[in-house]
Amino acid sequence: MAITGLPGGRAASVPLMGHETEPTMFELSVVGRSAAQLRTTGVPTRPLADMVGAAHVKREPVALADLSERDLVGHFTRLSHRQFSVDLGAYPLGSCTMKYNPKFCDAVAADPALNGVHPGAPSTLTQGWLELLVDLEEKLCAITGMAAATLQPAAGAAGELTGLLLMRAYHASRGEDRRRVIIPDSAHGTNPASVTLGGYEVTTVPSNERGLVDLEALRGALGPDVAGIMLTNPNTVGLFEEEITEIATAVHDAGGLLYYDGANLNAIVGVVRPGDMGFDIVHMNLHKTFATPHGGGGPGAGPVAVSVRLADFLPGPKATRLSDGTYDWVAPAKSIGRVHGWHGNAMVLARALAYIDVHGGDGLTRVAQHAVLNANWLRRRLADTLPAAYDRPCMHEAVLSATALKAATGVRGLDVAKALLDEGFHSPTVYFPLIVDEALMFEPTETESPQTLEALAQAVERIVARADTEADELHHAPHHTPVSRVDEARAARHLIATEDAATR
Amino acid sequence: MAITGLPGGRAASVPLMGHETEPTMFELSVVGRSAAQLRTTGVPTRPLADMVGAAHVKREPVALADLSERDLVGHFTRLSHRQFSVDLGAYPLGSCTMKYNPKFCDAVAADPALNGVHPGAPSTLTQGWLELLVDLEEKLCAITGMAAATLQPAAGAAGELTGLLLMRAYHASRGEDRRRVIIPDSAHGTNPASVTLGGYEVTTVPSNERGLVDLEALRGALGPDVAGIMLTNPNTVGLFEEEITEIATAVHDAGGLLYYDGANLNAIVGVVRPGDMGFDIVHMNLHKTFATPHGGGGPGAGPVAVSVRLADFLPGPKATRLSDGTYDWVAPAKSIGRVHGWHGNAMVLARALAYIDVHGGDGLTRVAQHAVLNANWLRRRLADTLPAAYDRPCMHEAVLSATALKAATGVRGLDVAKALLDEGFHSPTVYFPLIVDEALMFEPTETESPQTLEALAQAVERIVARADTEADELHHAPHHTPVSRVDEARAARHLIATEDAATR
Amino acid sequence: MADYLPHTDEEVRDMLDFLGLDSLEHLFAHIPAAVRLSGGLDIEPGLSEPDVAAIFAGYGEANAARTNAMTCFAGAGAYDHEVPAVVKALGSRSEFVTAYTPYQPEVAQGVLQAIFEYQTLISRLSGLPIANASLYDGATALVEALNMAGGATTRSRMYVSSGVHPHWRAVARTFAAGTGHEIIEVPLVDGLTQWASVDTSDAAAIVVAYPNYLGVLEDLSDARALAGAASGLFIVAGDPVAAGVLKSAGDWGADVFIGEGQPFGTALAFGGPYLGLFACTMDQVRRLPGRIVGETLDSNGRRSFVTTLRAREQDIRREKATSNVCTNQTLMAVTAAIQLGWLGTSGLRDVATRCAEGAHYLFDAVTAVEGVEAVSSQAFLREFALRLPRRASDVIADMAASGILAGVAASALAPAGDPSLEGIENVLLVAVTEKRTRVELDAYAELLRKAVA
Amino acid sequence: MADYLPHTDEEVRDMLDFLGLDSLEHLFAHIPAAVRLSGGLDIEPGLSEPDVAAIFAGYGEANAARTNAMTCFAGAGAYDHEVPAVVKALGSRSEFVTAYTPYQPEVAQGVLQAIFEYQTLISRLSGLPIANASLYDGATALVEALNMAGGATTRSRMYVSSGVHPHWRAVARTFAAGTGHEIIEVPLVDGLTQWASVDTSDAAAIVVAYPNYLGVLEDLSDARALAGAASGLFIVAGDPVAAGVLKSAGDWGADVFIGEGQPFGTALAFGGPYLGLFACTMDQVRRLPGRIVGETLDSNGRRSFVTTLRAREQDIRREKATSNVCTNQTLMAVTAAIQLGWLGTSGLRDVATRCAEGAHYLFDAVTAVEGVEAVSSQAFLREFALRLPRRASDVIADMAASGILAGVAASALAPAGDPSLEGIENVLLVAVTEKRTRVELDAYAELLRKAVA
Ligand SMILES: Cc1ncc(COP(=O)(O)O)c(C=O)c1O
Ligand SMILES: Cc1ncc(COP(=O)(O)O)c(C=O)c1O
Repeated sequence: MAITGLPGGRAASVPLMGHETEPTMFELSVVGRSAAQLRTTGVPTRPLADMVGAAHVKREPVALADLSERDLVGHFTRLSHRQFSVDLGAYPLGSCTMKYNPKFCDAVAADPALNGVHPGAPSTLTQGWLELLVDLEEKLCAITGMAAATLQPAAGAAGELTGLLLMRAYHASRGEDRRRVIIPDSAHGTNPASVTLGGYEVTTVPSNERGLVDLEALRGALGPDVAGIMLTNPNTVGLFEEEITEIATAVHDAGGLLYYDGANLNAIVGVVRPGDMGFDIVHMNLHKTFATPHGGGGPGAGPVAVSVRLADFLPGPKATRLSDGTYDWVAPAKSIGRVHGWHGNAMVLARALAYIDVHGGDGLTRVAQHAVLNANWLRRRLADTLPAAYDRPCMHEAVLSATALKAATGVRGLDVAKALLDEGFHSPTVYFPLIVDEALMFEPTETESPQTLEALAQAVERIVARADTEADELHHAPHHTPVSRVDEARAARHLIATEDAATR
Repeated sequence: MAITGLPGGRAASVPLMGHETEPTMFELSVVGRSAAQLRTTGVPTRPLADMVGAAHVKREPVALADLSERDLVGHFTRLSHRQFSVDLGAYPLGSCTMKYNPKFCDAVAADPALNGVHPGAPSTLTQGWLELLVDLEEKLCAITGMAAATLQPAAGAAGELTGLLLMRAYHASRGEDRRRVIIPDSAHGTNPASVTLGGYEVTTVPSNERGLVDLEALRGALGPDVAGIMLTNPNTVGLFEEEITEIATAVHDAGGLLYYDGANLNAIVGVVRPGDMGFDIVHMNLHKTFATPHGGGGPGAGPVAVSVRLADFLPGPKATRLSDGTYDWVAPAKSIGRVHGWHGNAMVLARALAYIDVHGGDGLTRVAQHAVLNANWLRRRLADTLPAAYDRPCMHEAVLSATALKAATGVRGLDVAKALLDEGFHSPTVYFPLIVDEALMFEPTETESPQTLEALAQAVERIVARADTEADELHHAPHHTPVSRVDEARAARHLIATEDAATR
Repeated sequence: MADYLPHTDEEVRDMLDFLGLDSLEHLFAHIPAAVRLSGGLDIEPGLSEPDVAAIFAGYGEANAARTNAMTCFAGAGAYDHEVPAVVKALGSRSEFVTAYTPYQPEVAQGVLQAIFEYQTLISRLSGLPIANASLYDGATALVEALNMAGGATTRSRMYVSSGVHPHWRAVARTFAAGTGHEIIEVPLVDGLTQWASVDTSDAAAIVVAYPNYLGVLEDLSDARALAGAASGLFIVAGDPVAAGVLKSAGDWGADVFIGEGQPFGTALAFGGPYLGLFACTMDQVRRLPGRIVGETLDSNGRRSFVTTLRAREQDIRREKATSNVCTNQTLMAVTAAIQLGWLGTSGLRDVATRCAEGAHYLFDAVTAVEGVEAVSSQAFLREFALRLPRRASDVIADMAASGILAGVAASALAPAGDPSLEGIENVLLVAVTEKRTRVELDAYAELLRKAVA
Repeated sequence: MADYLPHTDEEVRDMLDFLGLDSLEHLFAHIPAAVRLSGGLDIEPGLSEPDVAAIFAGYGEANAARTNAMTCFAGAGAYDHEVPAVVKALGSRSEFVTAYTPYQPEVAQGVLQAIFEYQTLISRLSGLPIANASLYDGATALVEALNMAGGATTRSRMYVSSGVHPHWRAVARTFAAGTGHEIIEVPLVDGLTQWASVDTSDAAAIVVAYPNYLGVLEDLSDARALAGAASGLFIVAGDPVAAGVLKSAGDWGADVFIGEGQPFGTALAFGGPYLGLFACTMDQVRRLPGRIVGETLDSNGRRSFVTTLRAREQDIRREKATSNVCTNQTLMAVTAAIQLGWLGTSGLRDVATRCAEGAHYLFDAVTAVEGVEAVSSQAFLREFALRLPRRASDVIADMAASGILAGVAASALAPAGDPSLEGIENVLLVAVTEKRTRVELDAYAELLRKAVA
């Protein structure tokens, strides 16, 4: 009797029943199984080599994983039970805006009348989609205070790079060759990376002791070779750049453009508009502010809105309302070209529009108000436990620091973050922004209740209280999770990125 | 600062993060919250008392649970993580046929063109549904070897009672007043309960040492006051009643009718038909054989098929194909009347038809073959560990007994069942059928792979091997689950069936 | 052909070898050849999922009355309420869908706790202290209630208001053939039950609907008093949405509340699966049919939930059980808990109120139409009955052609007629939910005007 | 108005009190008044979900080309494949949908393991040893591959076959403005890249599509040799479905495989979110863009998964990172793993083969139509280009009126024309998936005959 392979129906890896590891789909595979069912077409069969020529035919078929439908379902359902998510509990991961994403928006996106549309179908047959895109663009412009937008960029970083290419095209159109882009030292890593890919050099300006851009340092860094500055406001330490008007004036006076990294738009939506602050280019992370779910790492969408003087450079073609009320694809006059294979992450765009429509202008303002309320409440609530890096009102996220805790007990921010998992909360962002020592960046978002914030605060208090006597246990936290602390160094040292690289 | 109530965003009850209890929705409730969003209708508002009269208006509104949508999602998603299901792993719960239910059948039932149809709409506007019901009835008749069927009964037990009322109507139509219905001592509890509700007295016949109906005892029990016999074949100990023809002849000769409890149809679908065995009335548990999911306890559907002589008595009205090819509701000539508020559990019926269509006649036969193969393999595989109650080939389930284990070690069948949870498997059915001491009834179903069966067998072996030395630990199993062994006696002694009865 | 069986041919051979068998057919060798099926089932070979999907799309298209094609004013016990995406998403989680009865509470706290919450909600809405974990539907809940009354009183005469839904009464009559109960239907006049027309002193049960199937809200005090006088059970068949704003069954002094829970998150679904609601006084708890979930502790003292008072049930008590129900409608009960959690106190009140506002707006508009009159002059909440100058079924057909499902013809519910309702052929039952807009209501009135002109 | 905010008014007041503030507006008091928005956003007030659903239903209805209304023969990089209910059910589980990047591996093994499995599948299909966790789409994967080539060679000339999808080439040109890469497009003749027409000795990269956007399968040996001669990277943009039956990128000697993963379980979705596939040789692993999941152990020695080689990424390496990608398309990658698990070895082979059979059947039928000719005489798998006697867009419009989306007009992909493709206005790209029946193929041929008659 030769029963080989691993059982696809055993649930010992489901935390409900046990803490064993889940076999990979390849370990569960048994040659000869398949769950696939294809439509009966009546099309005559034909040998492949006759159709494509023997030279193209693969000699040995690639072995994928061969599973019964039951085992497929078991495997991925079990994996889902090994995964934390917003729907399970609070996810105060700073800079990521892990708010509750309405199921309604997912339902909208599941409609085959939207998601069953081929992107290459002519505009005459896809008028609904074009209208949707135009409506979204208009609303995003109203929110940002900008003149026009592209919906193509697939995520925030793609939006950044698009924005930098717009900057480049703008300066080039004026015959100017500018080489540097200024970013604050607190910037998100995508900003400097995008600057490089945009063909610019990064000039970093330091933050002052208040966590804000040092205006004098900025003035010093400006010059005729500066193409622009990338800022996020509130910045990555969760503080509003109060001197934004002065910054804008200084940059504009030097002939530069202001780029707004909209990842933090949730703090100010309906309260302040980037355009009114003097920004020329804005990207938005729809997967943050506009509650399109993060998908375990993506997809997102990173539309870029611009002021009038940059509108002609936007990527294209763009969905456009014609004078007769119909819609068509139109390329802006001096378009930098496409930045996406089709029209952007359309289903994400549809979700975001549904979210905007349900909230309306009034609702969006309340989103920002409650997000900022929650963050400030939590910051103040924890003031004696884990002090904020900067002792002043924050916006939608609170950057706390474990420096003192570490000095006193040896317990690091990372330990606190891991111990929070055992308390039933996702960890905050750790060690970002880089300019704050032992940073723990909490972004509760507006969708968590005061009760949840209080429980989170109590959990932090409990952990900090344990630091004196149970430091070692905290160094090894978490203890209740399906796997305990994971050896990241080993993974990098001894790279196993596929089943075939594993020596099983 | 008065933050009262429990946090809706804390995930300490998700087994992924911890083993705390989940608050109830009432504990999470905060007066003033609501997730509801109703359509804008433009209908003028009006005071309730003006509309219905003050006498009818409730004085104090009922307090339900007031939750934000986020907390609602958190709560029920967490509860789902505290729940085992077929999709997570093998569920060899004997007599329940917990096979993998194709997602396709659920998708079919989600179509608003089926599930958005009002049951009181006239037949002219619901022709698709009527056709579907007629098609299903025909296929169920082909499967059972019967002449006609009703689709109204909402579950197996409802089918049983319907069948008994049919029996009653049949005898009454012949002017006969018969009072007793025979059932074997191994019968499922719903059978005797239904007999009582059908207005009959139960006569129990014993099983012989082979686990089958004792033909002589049966003959002895028969008489002119016997209305019929209820059997399931294979019976509840998983064995085929080999003398079924003799049984049928004896009952028919005595003027009685044979009722087939189709809960075990999965063993014989496409192999043997109840009609060919001589049965007059058959109910089917569509939620078992035809893979409509069990829903945590329901819904099911229990259509009843009958031979020609009973067809006129079926509940009605029935969906019927007219000679012009259209469909209408028609009441059978001597119908016993309705047994359901509308037409039965229609969406369950639709799922079952989809399942039948995908499998086809050939596929259904293979279902039975593989179900029986799996059960026999497991029975044999465990022969030295936990012997079968009857040492002969079984059908789709294997009834094992822990009598010897208990005698030797004190470890009971229940302990083995609970310990299996820690091994990553749902328990088998315990202490049923009642005629087997320390019964453990395994029904692996056809959708589990040999690898899963082998792992299940090894898990049983491990548990039995531990019985000698770790009996106490086994008495307290399970140990890895979110709650440990639950005090059932306390629940009954001190009834708390609602939040309001709890003294919190 | 679809294939959900994992076994490869080789594995099948290996397993058969282990059993010492030559073929799959040999597994059935002990079955007498005479009863074995030869030649297979008379059912066509299996098709792939997409092939079957095409067949089912055909069924769907042939349902002209589907709500995504027609505006629904049909009610009569099944209502077109909003079911939001969030409720569908949670209620369809596979842990809830693909589990069975929580026999192993250690790994079934999810379903058990959800049912406990459901029981609490139904208890509160009914104004009665205990509710079970669900029954099949409202009609069979009535049967269970009658059985409870029979058991409690050891009497057999059940006085049922003719305001109870005709299908429910029909179901009660069907099952009475087995229990020997006598169902006495008490007629309506102007929508009100004529209790004075019968002698109820030997009543096992007095059953009344609130509102009744014509939509009418009766004052239940008299019926309650009669039940008390007879020492029978007072059973109220209530609309659970109405229970959000109207006096509860408990307020009216009911011993038993039954109802149809479909309005709480379950689709119209052509009539099923629905949800039978059942609540009662503590006196009757040992006779409560079906499952009950209770709170208890685990061996570590943690709050846990488990099915309880199992001794009532068929698997233990067999022929002496209070009911034969086993598989129930748990998934719908869980869904109802989710939907009610979504609504909350204010949401349920808003739904009920909006239904009433729409119904009264429409009532005013249609009773102003020449030839159309109200069947009853009494108060109603969200549903009313009209007497038309033509057959109701013809009016429905006419209005359907313009995309409106005008209601349910009373004669369709009681094909043999209803002694309580004269001229039943011309009676139309109209229901309005919170989904109906003023534009739709105006369109309805206008179409009806044309249809009866 | 919709309201997903939990706070009651009282709670808001309490929280403000705790902060010593009078109103929510005071939270923003430190923001200069000059930049604060007065009067709120110029966006209408919020609507309820059902209201918004009605608006979106309107958008949907205005899409005549939706696949549930029209039979799809459009391809050009986006294909109408079967996505079974089981894949949708698993891929939409909220744990996968509502998580973010697995920064805390202890509670993210679900996503991490699924990506690990995805990486393995893409590695096997590409014939290359390592794959990343996804990029935005095929077009941006090309850009990343060019950046990798630029980094690996410190050269800047990219020779790109004109058989690469016109949109992808357009995207490459856009981003080259930043990187300073020079994109040299090498023309096609009869669907084959004319490598001999250029001097590639300074190539950082040689890029070729397999099959190319006209559907043609080129022999890649020459291109591979040229890349070798120049010590540039050989980049193959491959159709991942074709990879189920045709030689893999690795078989052809590629250094990098890129592709569009939409065919693996992702809807047509009007072009996104899709899935950028990326695999390469181990030589390039330190330049691999985006996330990589690796296997490791937890502190108890249990196998675990974690994102690894993080030092390449923007959050650590900042301006020196190999790529700026952060949020990627994980959900689509997880879905692709599920879909490939559903297909299995034989299923993917069957899909590819059936596509080919349908495409060849249709090709034979349509090239028999008077006036219709094939653009290329070369081998193809599942897609081909036709030259029509009329403008392709007009033919599409005509056939759409009969319910068939005939394909994609080549001129729509390259509005400014494609130097490689003369008479582009009349060129139609036609794709056939495993879903298309013979009846549909015959109907297509017949409609095309009428449209060009
Ligand atoms: C401040 C900031 N900027 C930019 C980004 C990049 O956005 P994306 O991940 O969508 O590329 C992020 C994302 O985490 C961010 O937090
Ligand atoms: C043998 C047998 N008969 C009857 C039934 C009753 O069926 P249902 O639960 O659908 O009422 C069952 C259900 O478990 C059963 O196993």
